[in-house]
Amino acid sequence: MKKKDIIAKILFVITLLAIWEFVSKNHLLGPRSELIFPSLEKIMQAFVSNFTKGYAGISLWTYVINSLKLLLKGLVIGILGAFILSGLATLSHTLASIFNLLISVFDLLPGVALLPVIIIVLGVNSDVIVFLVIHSVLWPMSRSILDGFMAVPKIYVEAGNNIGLKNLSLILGVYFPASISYLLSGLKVGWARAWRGLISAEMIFGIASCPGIGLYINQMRTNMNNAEMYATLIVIIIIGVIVQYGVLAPIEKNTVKKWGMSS
Amino acid sequence: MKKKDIIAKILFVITLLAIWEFVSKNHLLGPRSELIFPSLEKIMQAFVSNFTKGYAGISLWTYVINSLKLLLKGLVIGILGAFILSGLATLSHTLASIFNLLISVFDLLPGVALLPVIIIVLGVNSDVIVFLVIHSVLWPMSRSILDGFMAVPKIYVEAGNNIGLKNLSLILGVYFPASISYLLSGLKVGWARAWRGLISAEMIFGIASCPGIGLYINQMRTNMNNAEMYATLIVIIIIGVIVQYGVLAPIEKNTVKKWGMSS
Amino acid sequence: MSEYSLRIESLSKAYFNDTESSIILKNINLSVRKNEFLCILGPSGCGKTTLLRCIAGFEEHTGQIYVNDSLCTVPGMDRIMVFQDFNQLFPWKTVLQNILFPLKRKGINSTAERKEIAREALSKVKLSDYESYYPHQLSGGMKQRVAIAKALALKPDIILMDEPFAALDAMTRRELQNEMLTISQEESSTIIFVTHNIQEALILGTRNIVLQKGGEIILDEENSLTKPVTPNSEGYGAAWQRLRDAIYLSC
Amino acid sequence: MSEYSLRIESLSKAYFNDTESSIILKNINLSVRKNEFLCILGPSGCGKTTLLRCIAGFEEHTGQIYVNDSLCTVPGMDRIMVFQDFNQLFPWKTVLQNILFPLKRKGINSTAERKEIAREALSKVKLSDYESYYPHQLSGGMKQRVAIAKALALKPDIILMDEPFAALDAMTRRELQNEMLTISQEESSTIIFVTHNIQEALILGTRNIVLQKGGEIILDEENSLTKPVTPNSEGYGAAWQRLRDAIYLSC
Amino acid sequence: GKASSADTQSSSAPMDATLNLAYQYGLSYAPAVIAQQQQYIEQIYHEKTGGTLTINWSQMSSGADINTAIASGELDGGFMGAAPAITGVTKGLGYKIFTNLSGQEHGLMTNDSSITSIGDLIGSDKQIALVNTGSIQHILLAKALYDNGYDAHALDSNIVAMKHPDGKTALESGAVSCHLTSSPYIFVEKTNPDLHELTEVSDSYTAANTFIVGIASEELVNTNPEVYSALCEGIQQGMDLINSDVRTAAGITAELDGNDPEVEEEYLQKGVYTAETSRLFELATFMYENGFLDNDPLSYENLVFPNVSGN
Ligand SMILES: Nc1ncnc2c1ncn2[C@@H]1O[C@H](COP(=O)(O)OP(=O)(O)OP(=O)(O)O)[C@@H](O)[C@H]1O
Ligand SMILES: Nc1ncnc2c1ncn2[C@@H]1O[C@H](COP(=O)(O)OP(=O)(O)OP(=O)(O)O)[C@@H](O)[C@H]1O
Ligand SMILES: [Mg+2]
Ligand SMILES: [Mg+2]
Repeated sequence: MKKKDIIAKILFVITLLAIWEFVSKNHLLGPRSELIFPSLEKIMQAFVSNFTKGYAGISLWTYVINSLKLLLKGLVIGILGAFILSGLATLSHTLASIFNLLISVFDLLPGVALLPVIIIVLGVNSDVIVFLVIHSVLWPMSRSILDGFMAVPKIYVEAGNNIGLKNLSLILGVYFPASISYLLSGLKVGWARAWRGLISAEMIFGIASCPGIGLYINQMRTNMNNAEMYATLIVIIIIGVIVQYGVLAPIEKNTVKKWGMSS
Repeated sequence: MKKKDIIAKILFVITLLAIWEFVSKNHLLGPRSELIFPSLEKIMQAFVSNFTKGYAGISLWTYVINSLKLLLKGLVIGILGAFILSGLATLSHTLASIFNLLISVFDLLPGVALLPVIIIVLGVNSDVIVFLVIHSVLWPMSRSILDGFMAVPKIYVEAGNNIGLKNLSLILGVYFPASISYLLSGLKVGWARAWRGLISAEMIFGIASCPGIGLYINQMRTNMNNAEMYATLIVIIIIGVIVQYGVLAPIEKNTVKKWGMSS
Repeated sequence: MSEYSLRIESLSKAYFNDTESSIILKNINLSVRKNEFLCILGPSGCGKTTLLRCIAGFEEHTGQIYVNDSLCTVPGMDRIMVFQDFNQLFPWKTVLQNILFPLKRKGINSTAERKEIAREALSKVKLSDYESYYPHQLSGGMKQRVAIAKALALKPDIILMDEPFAALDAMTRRELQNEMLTISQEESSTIIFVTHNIQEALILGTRNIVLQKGGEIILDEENSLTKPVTPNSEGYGAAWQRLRDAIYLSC
Repeated sequence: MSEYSLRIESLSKAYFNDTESSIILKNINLSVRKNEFLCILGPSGCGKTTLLRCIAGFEEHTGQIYVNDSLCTVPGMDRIMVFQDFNQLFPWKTVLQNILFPLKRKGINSTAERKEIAREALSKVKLSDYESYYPHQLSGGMKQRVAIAKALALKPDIILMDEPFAALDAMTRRELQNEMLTISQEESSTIIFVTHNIQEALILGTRNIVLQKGGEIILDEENSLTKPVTPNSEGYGAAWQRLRDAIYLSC
Repeated sequence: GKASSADTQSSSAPMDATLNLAYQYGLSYAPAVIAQQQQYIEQIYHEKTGGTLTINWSQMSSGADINTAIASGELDGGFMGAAPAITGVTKGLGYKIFTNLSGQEHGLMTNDSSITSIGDLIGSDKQIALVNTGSIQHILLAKALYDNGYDAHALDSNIVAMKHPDGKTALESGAVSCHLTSSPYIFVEKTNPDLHELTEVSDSYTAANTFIVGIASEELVNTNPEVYSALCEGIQQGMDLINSDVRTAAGITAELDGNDPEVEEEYLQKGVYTAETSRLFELATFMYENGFLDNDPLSYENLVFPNVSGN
């Protein structure tokens, strides 16, 4: 069963790549389409050159490391913030309804429109990017947690109350584990949000002394180095897949699956 | 109880506004901070002038309408797509695992990096914006639906199987209503994603024949009309609040709340 | 067609955990005749629910299960299950809708007809006043009664009932027992009925089996008491004692 | 301190739906002495669970509930509830952890001591072999037994039990009945016990009440049968008949 | 689907054509905006051929997006900074420059009174805000460094990339020390008494030099010379209006740029709007030699269509 799935996944990826290569090799989308659909070979070469040559004499590694640091910082703060706010929301109906309003409003605001305010408050440094990552993660993550907490079956909350759980102990002892499948779902969304938030933040706001992957992509875009840009996306994908199958899936297996809370 | 919540929300909003005004009036963030923190009065004037004067002789109304059209189009396609894909995923374990991979990968890709491919396939027109909105909505929405489907208590699926529900009828008859609180949560996230996706898409890509709210914000930013920009954000917020409390909350009340599936 | 509505051949079922596997049902062979009322007794955790779930088609297993002589691997409307769990009703449907919906699935296209059938079933379980309630507004016993009404309304070939009356008071229980007796006499349904109540088994069953821990059938006997059975029926005491001894032995 | 561990004064409870309100409990007055074993009987849907939930502190209501003379409005560890629902165990904890966790909350700080208490309770409900199982791997009756073990291990002032033995086979039920009798004799716990089984009420209760549909207490009598009670005990038949009549009347 | 690019094959109205163009934000694009608003190109085309020309204008926020759209054949031309245009031509995207559009003032402003020349910045941790690494502003910084005898990349690690308005905010709030910006932000910043200019940048490349150019695909030039010449002439007409009647021109663009007409007029007068390029090839060569460009531009003729004059 599991082996079948892995084979299916590999076949699927190969099919996608084959389609790409077919479009590229046959110039299906216009005579100059190899600029936009470079062949897989070119992308692989670009992949290597990203790491050996890099941009401005700096290997892509450095960009990736810089970005991952900011990403993690934003992600952790965003997740913790979401937990704290959602936790507070369980304490009172009024807090919950204010918090709901807060999410509904702030989640709509494009980060770029907040930039002037952020720059004035935080100055010009990597905190701005961290802030924008937090802004991308905090609201959808809070939404998942809050909705997860709301959907916790009443009987678990009552069983918790019954053995004296209140406030923090109730959140940690009941709300948290009982809504774990929401939390994991939120974590997956939050993780993707963080990446996209990071890259767009680094695109509108690049610090040359701490250059990130978004700046790199922007650079490759500016220079029309599409092969290098796709190769950079592949790096993002690889990191994403590692996190998905190396971190999130095992967590899932050891919680929701093990506890019979998910099929 | 409900009245108390409304009062609390209003007080909360007034507090936020008062802080803004205080910072603005007292130049707390530097002598020129009134450019970044225009007074509420200025923002209200800008709000009015957005609709009366507008930009390029066109009232903000037109921009909003144009954007809403694209937004709805992207949102509807994104949501339907998410349902179809998640529905397919319930049919087989292999499909589900492929689809999971797909989401994990595509949700990480910044829309701007896909632009070359999108432009070559769709051309330079408003479809590109719709596509970017779909790209913002589809993956997180699919994630919510898929995880919601996975978390449907086994007994409902079995009870459904027992009365002959299969495939589509099982999805519509069981998975869909049983995971409604996930779906609503996903809808809220998707709605916010769609807005932010739309605005950033319109910022990188404005169609003169169909100018949208993102173009408007970009223009106000470029022209350093911060009061007008904030006033535009207020329009977005108002639309968001109307949808949240006029559409999503009633749905919630008539489903999860009514059915005792949420506290 | 054979005389059996259900034939189970060398059915075994094990659950696999990380490290160990536990065998729940071991080589069960059981043939149930049409219109038979089979009661299953046995200690808590011996596998009664698991057996019902295998028959209903919810569990993977080894061995074969034939319903009306055709091999059965997936769930179907010919075998309607009343689960042991209180939360088997769809929370998004009212009491009435919970019964109407399967009737529609069954192919009864006239709304009026469906409503009539559903209301009749509800009145049998004495819940006519609650048809517009949602499941979360019902008591435990009321939820079970709705599930029973649903099964009765559907008139399947085989009704699988997992301790359906456990949460009911003596009077309601008695009334529903009578209802079941009527159905088993008037309709052609085969009924497989799990209960912990020996008296109930004797009153209802035309055949009683006792499952033992480890998953084997330790006793399988026709119930020869003439209906209606009361504690004063001839042979009641002896039959009661046989079942009780088998259960005690099986733990 | 008074002699009552529980005093309920003019308790009423109604549920409000969109349009109508339904009154479930109507002006209940009830005082339960320390160490009393109070059995509550009544037809399905009459409000037994609701009454227990009010005592446990889960429901808003009018009227006052005093536990050991102090007004009680929120849940607390002095009143441990065994719910009617099978899904009351935390699915993210094993059987053993489900019992250990509340013990820790109760303030028993030694891990060894907690384990000893929990294992003893598990052996009383005959689930020693299942301590590392997760709830979803248990049968219905086994889940209920874990919940019972949890309540017993905690030794609260008041144990609220909502049809705890409904899903158990005759033998296990008998054993746990004996266990409850021992506890009520040896410990100082007050036990409030909902059951549909008249015999069980007579065997266990020191006092039995019958709740009628509409939420009033229709019968409230001391159980004067000498323990251990068997169907052959003096006065058994009369007491049985009184309870049965009250229940039949109350529907 | 694809917009039919300069499609004249249509049988019913042989002279009807479509043109897809893109431009960016700001008054550097004034001639194109005027041509758009006044429909110069359409009119000229109609006068010459009697056919109808339909132009689809898009407003994009970076030259990179315009490059992409041209490479995929979805745009026939557009207007962008000289730097991305040079990149595009040398990358072989299939277009060349068909006109110079404007030259604008650039300047490096600082809020730090201890700094008097760009040399003071080298080796410090003072931050310089500019639009993007690899942008024309970055290249101008490098060029100013180079012209003053420093390493062209000496200040690369001091750069923080952000849009002009954000850079202005950052500079005025003290979040960065310097801002290298262009019109009209440079005009506004110059009026701020707390700021002063480091003149090396504006000295090394002035408003007279090529800043924004118009580009057109080779396909357009080859297959549709009438449309191409209407495009050239229409843009020329836009520039002519600014140069001959700046008040009317300002009246057209003021609102689009969010300025009062008087202010707009003043700003327009500070720009140089001419079809002739200036120091374009020098800029390209500098870019190539200092690692801003992968491919050698080779010659001026390689960058522009034959009808373009200048250097
Ligand atoms: N997922 C599982 N993994 C491991 N063991 C399981 C699993 N599900 C059920 N079991 C075991 O199967 C056995 C039989 O369970 P089943 O529910 O069939 O019992 P039952 O006879 O219906 O008991 P009861 O009368 O208490 O309802 C139990 O011992 C239980 O622990
Ligand atoms: N949320 C609710 N809204 C409306 N009515 C409700 C709600 N919850 C419970 N009820 C009603 O309260 C009544 C009593 O329910 P309760 O669960 O207390 O009954 P019970 O005596 O425990 O019955 P059983 O023996 O079947 O468990 C029922 O008629 C039920 O319909
Ligand atoms: Mg069972
Ligand atoms: Mg009850």
